[in-house]
Amino acid sequence: MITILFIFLLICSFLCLYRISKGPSPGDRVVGIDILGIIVVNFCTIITYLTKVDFYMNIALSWALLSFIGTLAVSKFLEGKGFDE
Amino acid sequence: MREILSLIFMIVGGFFNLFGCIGLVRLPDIYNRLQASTKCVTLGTCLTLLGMMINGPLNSSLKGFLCAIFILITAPTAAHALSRASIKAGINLWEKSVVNKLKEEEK
Amino acid sequence: MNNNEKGMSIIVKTVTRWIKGFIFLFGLSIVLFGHLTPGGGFPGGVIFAATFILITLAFGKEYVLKKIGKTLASELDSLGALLFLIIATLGIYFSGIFFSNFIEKTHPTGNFKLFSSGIIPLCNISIGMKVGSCLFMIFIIVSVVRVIFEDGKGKLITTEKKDKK
Amino acid sequence: MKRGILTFLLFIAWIFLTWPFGKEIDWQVLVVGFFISILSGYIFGEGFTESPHKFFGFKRYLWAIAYIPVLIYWCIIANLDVAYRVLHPNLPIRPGIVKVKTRLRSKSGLTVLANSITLTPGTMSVEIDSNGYLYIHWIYVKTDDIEKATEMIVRKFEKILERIFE
Repeated sequence: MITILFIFLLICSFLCLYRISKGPSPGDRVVGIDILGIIVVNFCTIITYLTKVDFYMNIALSWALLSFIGTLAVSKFLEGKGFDE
Repeated sequence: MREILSLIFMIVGGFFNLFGCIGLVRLPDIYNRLQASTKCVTLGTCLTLLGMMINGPLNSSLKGFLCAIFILITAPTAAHALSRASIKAGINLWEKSVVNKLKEEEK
Repeated sequence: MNNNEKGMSIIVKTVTRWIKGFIFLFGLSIVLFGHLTPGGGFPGGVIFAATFILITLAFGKEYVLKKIGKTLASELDSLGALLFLIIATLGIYFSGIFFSNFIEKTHPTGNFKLFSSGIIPLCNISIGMKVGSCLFMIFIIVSVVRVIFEDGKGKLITTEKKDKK
Repeated sequence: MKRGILTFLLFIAWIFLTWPFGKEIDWQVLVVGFFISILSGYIFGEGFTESPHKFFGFKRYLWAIAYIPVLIYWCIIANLDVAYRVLHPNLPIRPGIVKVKTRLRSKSGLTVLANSITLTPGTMSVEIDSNGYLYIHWIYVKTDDIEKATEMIVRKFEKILERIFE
């Protein structure tokens, strides 16, 4: 069962990579990167489920946080403002 | 019993993730893509975390709870910021779109 | 719809207001548990810097420069480096070896607690201060200072100065 | 008082993050957590909330608990809806941006409303106005009238959110 789940998540990652490489506008690429960040959280969760070791959840939290900040920064850049205003 | 329940939740979460990513590829426009992928991937991740929380040590269950709340708050916010920035950057809607109140207001 | 508003939209501002304290607490926990779990001074410092970068992105630079100015950031930066050096030098004073662990440790086979590893948490805290304030200063300097060209020669200005005029 | 509220919430988050009540209570973690939650509550406390007296109304918590099943129900409906639209070979979509009006005034209420709209069937909040107007991207536009769209999108959350945040 866990193997099926891994295969699903791998397909998800490759679909996101397709969108990142193909996307016509910069916004499309950023959507792909944002979704890929949340897929990584899924991977960390499954590894926590398999190994019963709790510090993989720390990695998941940090990854979600940094992905959120990166998306905000790129969207502010697309909006046409500087980072400081 | 708990193992079977958690496996069911995780498989359903994986299906929702897959639907979100198929939507990311198939839909024609950045706004539609953002909508489908944000909804599906958020609920799929929360279901995967719930499956881990049911059958896991207490430490990782509590951290998973915090992670689920964090993703429920931040993923819609990131989608809102990105769509607003795309509107400001002048990326148009799909050509078969029906109505655009935002553009009518600006005229 | 008003484009003159500082920062991003109201939703991003409110979410930032809610979660900034929790992000800072998460960074502190990564620094303090650096000897028990993966993490330590550098990742914790990056998360400290990420908190202030998030506030700068959401609210604009006045809000964050009022709270932690460039002088305070550089003072924290120097203080972190100095603390790290003082801890290392105290090792020479107590046992004759640079960086020796002079605080008593519990036995490695016992239970690992928060204060069971001597000077390693203190080193982690000083590295976290150093890295966090230094990354924040890099971000502020890159985003605030701009170069304008007047009459063919480059001139370095900051937008802080421009606001005062 | 704002700082006190944030300190309390941060201490709960610290206990969730590092569960100290294992076989025996780990007092070192508790004491360190108390001090660092005071520290970060002091640094970030003043901007945390704008109206701290709303934290002491007991009825608001009951309504907040009642809000969770509503959100979960609409969330699952939204995901099935997206799955239907994505897997259908003809892509039955008719997108557009509509305008709705809300009665909520407080910033927290507007934020929760916008995030809930993003998670529910076929809608995503794009732009927010200072007068209480929201611009919604709808994947299958049924009407472009303001009143009808408000009735269909916003009403189901607004009735509960008014009791929580106003």
